Amino acid sequence: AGEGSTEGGGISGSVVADGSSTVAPLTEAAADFFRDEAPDVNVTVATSGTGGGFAKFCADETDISNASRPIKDEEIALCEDAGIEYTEIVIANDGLSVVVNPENDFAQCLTVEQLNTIWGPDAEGTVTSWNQVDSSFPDLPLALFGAGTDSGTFDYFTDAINGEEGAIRTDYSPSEDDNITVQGVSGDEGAIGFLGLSYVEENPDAMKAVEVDGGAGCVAPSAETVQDGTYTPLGRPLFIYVNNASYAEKPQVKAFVDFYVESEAEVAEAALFIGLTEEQKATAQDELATLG
Amino acid sequence: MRSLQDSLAGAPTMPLKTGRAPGERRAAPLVFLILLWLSLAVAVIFLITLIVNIVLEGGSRFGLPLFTEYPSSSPDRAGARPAILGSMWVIGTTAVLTIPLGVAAAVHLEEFADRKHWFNRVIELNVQNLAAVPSIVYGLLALAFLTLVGVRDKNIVIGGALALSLLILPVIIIATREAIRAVPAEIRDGSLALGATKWQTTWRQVLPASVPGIATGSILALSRALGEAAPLLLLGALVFVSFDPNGLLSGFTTLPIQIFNWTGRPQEGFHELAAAASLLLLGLLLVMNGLAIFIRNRYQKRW
Amino acid sequence: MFAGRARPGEAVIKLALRLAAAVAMLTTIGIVIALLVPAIGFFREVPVFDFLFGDRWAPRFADASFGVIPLVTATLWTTAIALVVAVPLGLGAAILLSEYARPGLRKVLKPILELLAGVPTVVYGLFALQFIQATVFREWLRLDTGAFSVLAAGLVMGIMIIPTVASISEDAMSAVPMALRQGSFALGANRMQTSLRVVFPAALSGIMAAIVLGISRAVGETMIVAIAAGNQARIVSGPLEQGQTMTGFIANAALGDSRVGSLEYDTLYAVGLLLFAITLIVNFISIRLVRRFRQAY
Amino acid sequence: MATAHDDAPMHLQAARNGSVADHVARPIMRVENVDVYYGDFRAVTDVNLAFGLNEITALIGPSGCGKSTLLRSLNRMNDLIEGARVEGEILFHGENIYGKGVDPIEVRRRIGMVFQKPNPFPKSIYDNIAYGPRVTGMKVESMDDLVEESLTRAALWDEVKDKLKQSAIGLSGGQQQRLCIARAISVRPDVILMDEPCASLDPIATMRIEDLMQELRKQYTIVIVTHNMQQAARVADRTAFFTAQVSEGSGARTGVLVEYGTTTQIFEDPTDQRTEDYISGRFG
Amino acid sequence: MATAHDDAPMHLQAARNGSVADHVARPIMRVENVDVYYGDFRAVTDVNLAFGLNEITALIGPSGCGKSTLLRSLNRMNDLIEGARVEGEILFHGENIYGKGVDPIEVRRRIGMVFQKPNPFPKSIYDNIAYGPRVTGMKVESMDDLVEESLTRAALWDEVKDKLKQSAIGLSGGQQQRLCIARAISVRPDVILMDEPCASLDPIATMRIEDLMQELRKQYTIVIVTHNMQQAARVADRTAFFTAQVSEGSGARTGVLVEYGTTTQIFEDPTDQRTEDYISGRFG
Ligand SMILES: Nc1ncnc2c1ncn2[C@@H]1O[C@H](COP(=O)(O)OP(=O)(O)OP(=O)(O)O)[C@@H](O)[C@H]1O
Ligand SMILES: Nc1ncnc2c1ncn2[C@@H]1O[C@H](COP(=O)(O)OP(=O)(O)OP(=O)(O)O)[C@@H](O)[C@H]1O
Ligand SMILES: [Mg+2]
Ligand SMILES: [Mg+2]
Ligand SMILES: O=P([O-])([O-])[O-]
Repeated sequence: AGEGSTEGGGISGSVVADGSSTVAPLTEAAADFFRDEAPDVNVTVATSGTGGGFAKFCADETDISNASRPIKDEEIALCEDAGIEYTEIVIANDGLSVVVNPENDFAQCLTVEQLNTIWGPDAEGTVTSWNQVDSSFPDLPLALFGAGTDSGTFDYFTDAINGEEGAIRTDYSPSEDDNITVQGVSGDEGAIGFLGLSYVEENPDAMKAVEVDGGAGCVAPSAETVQDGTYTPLGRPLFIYVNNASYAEKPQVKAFVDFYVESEAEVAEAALFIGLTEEQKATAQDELATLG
Repeated sequence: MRSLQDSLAGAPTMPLKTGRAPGERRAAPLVFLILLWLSLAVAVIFLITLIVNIVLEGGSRFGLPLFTEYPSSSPDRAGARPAILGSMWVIGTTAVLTIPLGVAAAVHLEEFADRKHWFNRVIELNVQNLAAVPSIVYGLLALAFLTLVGVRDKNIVIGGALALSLLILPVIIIATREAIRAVPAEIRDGSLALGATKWQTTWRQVLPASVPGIATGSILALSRALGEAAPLLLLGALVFVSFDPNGLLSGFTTLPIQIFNWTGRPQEGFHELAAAASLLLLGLLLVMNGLAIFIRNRYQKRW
Repeated sequence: MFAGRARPGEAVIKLALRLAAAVAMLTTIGIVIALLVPAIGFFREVPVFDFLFGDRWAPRFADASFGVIPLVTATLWTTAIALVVAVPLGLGAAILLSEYARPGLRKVLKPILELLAGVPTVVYGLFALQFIQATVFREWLRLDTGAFSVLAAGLVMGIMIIPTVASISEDAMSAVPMALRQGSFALGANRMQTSLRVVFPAALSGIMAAIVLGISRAVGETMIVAIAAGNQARIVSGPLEQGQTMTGFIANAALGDSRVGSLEYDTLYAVGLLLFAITLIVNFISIRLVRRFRQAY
Repeated sequence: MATAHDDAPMHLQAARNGSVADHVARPIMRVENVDVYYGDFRAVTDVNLAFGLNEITALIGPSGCGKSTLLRSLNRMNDLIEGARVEGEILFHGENIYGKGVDPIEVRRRIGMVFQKPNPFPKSIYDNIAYGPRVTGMKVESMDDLVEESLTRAALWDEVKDKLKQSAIGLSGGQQQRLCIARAISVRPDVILMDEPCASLDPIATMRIEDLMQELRKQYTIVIVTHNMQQAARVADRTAFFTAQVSEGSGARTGVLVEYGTTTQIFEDPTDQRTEDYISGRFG
Repeated sequence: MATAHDDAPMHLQAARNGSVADHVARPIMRVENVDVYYGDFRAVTDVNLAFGLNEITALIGPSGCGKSTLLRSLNRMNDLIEGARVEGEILFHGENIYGKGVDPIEVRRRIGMVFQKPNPFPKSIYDNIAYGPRVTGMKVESMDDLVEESLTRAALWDEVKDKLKQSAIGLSGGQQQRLCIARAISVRPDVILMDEPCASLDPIATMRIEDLMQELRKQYTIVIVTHNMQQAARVADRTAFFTAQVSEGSGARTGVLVEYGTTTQIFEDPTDQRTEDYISGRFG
């Protein structure tokens, strides 16, 4: 066993990954690059959402589970019941961005309280206009878009903004497909939505990210602010969970995961994410070494 | 009544050159005809707009890499190779599963079934009903079935083919029945009167004569299956596949799903790729429809 | 003298054919069971009444509720809009093809029309979202509408089902005996009068069947509405609003993943069952109509 | 009349020169040198005929000799068949119905038609009759009266007067055919063309239609195609016998008018051998 | 023969009791008290007939009187029509073809059929002829010889011998019909049933088929349905005249055998008024 990319040559077999649609582009990029190393390994990356991914992962249906939030207690229990042992690896960083329509020139920076006003379960049916968020804002109807309920993004956002996972007003447009959120936000002047930073960077004309005030002033999402931890509370790590048994017994899984961690920087760049800090990368490699 | 005299005078009481002012009665039919052409024109203009739109967006991406490259996180090096192969695998499997089954069912209903028997009446009603069942319901059915038989990864070629086969089976049965029905009774009578059995008549006379109709119907049904996304979505076919599918149990994705996937990406380059793949899919459908029309016109006998 | 020869092969073949036909029945039974079992699980948790008549659809939120009315209203809107497009245009095309076009022209026009039904629905969906809604409605017409609308989805769906309506109506009209047209022409009627007053009424039940089949197509169409109608399950009160249809919900839910046996999974099937029931009813009406038109002359 | 160097039989010569046609006392329609084509195929050639006012003229001949084709060209019903084309002139009251500016719709109104198979519209009896006047925009004082008059003339009124609102499809075959005749009458044509109007009827219904024709001829000119020679003998004033001639070169079969004369002459004293063969049942 | 309390005409009585049928010298088939039903509808009732070996029997009568229905029941082609049912007995060489254990496939091989419209298979001329022997599993020494023999008997060999591999669809109507006769012969039947075999042919082709029938009758027994009385008069040894009887109660029309006898007797000296009316062209 080694981590050398050259050893991939003779390996074959399949690697099955599922889970977060946010993380999927990372794993896909890794699979893409890995094909040059081990053309006979078949990597599939499905996108059931973080929660859906864990459900399959704990049913031993997948080798790797992509996650945009840490595994939950009930999911841990599920895996334990099934006798699945796993290892959590932070694979990249993301800034969960709050976006508005490009025409919107008033909401430059929103505090966590203001976001809670907009998105909290109590807002359902009552908070319908921007001026209810801040009286200086115009009387423009709110149109809300965001991640679907199966996603880690949803869990993470609701937890960070509304204080409880899954607690959110229901009269917004949830979608598992983030591009639909892009379409929605770009198509409505009063729109607000939340999604991964990559979408913001790729669609500068369609929407713009607002700065978030988590108590320490307004911070815009970017590689630096995420990596240095100032973009709170919406800066977040992204994970992959590796099935220990798969890693030990399937050489192609081991080769793939090793390759993935090794080339995280290129992978993150290709997938438009923020790479790991030195520290994070070292931790990841240590984790693998213990599995080795 | 006109008098005899008038008639004898050799001149019609009213000229045949319309006795009415021009335009008085001509306007309505003309407007009507224009409206008719307009309804067709709207549809055709729509189709053209759609195609032009796709060509404008994806035309530049329509090239060899689309066919040879694997999906990638970078739109510049991405292609639809696994999706194209996946579509071929799934549609091929669907064809192998459905055509013999559909033709056999149609032959039973058309040539052998006692139409008064409840069993056959129920089947007939069923076939008609199934043809109108939404495709997504077939996805639900396939999902439930695969779960029941304990398949873990539902996104396999045979699973997709199962969903699509059930979806187009009624279409093929109906098309085949029509083709069989178009074979004149005289041919059957001629064969039977010679002492041929019913099956001999079916196999040697009726089926050969209805091959063009069956082929036409099957191609059209398969082209429908080729464009379907919804049922496969339910089986989890929205995946990143970076290898060539290589068997019935292999994972796969298909062109429509790949298109759907790409349009969900943030990068504009993927949207262009999606348009290019749409172009490819449209081209394939055009070829299949063209083939069906060719067969229909060339081989279908006018009895 | 006429003693029969044993033909065991034929008996086997006949049995095989019969079994093949039975697959159709098995499929229906399969659908019913596949939908019913999870749906029963669903209705154990959610009363049927709350499902059918509740006006808030939020199945996967912390504060869940399962009133299907919002999905139904969106489905009704998209279907109605599709029909408003497809019925006049489809019938116009059908009359043109069956009553006016010479065989040569027909041979060209019909396949072109049929192409509309062959365009993949994903492609239609994107066209509805990116061109019809974004460019035409918002940019050109400056309509007061968001990123999605039931109008854009319904419109495109209408175009998609034109061939369905046109082709079956045309069959019905072509089946009207030539003799009736000749009778009309011989009385000095023109083509419009003959088409509208003789052929159309004579083919009416077939035309109705075509429309009804169009309805079931529209109700069951998935990708167009999933992409272009919107994803927010709310009661739709105008064509420019967005809304999630029944099929849109199923497709969207399928993008995520639900564990077998979970309420989320069962919800999928409960909506599927409702969808199936609606198309089944609509379809029975259509079959009835077709049967009547077969007996007409 | 026949020129010496022409070896065609006498009567054909005569027909060609229109002389037999001239014998028709008061011609309301004249067919002059008419050829009818379907695309390249010449179905009928060189027909010269005249139809006398208030006479019944029968067209007889074996199957495929072009009787229906010729009949349909008399009121431009052939226009509706793709590729069908008429050469020569068909004069109605002296005016060529294929002339420039002639409205075929008006031609058909003036020259009605009844078909082999009764073809009532799937509407009520009343609406079947009212249809023609309505679509042609006829100025009618009372539609009810017109319907009654037409049905009475077609000898159907008594049978249907109590069920005018019922569907015409429910009538018997013979009644349906009389309804079609009533329908043809309703737009006040001068001529009624009938293409084997009794072919699908039973003997009793046939008899009624034949009686009706005798009645109608007092006001209308009737041209009837029939396969049934006895029928021609019973009802027609004049009879034209057609047959199909096989061209030696191409083997194409073209309908020609063999002989035209009073019915008595044609049946009792045919001049042409082919007519005699046909009449005596030697073929057909 | 007629019982005193029965008021049916004499000859019908006779037929009913089978006595006329008995006059047929060497009957190969006998129809005894046959009724044919389509579901509840009785299309033909109470027919008694016999067909003589190597004779031609013509069935004539107006349209719808059940001639085709009866003919199809003679070789169980009616079995194929849903709801069709035969009551009574049809004996072939004394054996009831509707008897238990009888294989209808074998019946049809022994009693061949030629239809109104020529119906060659869309195959080559050769394959059209070879089809029957192949499907019936006939032991054939040389298929080529059998094809030649069948075509020769049907008087078609000379015309097609150079194009046996060409599609039969390309033949003319008359040739197609002779091909169908050759096809019927190929499986060596005893009886050939013909349902208006010349109805769609021209006079010359008709004549050829009639000549052919005279030829064939040396080896086969022929039953022919025809609308053309002259044809019956020309070719048939015996003629059976049918008509449709309208039942007073229900108004249903049922075919009955009116009269059966030698062709000369039927045409020259019919005993029944209805036969006479029909023969003399008073209806039909
Ligand atoms: N619509 C058509 N297109 C091409 N050819 C036609 C058409 N109608 C008739 N013909 C041909 O024209 C010829 C004359 O046909 P027509 O129907 O006038 O004969 P007919 O004397 O009325 O025969 P029948 O007694 O069988 O009605 C035939 O050879 C026929 O095949
Ligand atoms: N398949 C059938 N189903 C029901 N009724 C039928 C069927 N075939 C014929 N008939 C009816 O049976 C009666 C006799 O029909 P048949 O065809 O035997 O008459 P035909 O004497 O051969 O007439 P034609 O001279 O017109 O051929 C008719 O009333 C007809 O409507
Ligand atoms: Mg005719
Ligand atoms: Mg018959
Ligand atoms: O797809 P998610 O990363 O939002 O779970």
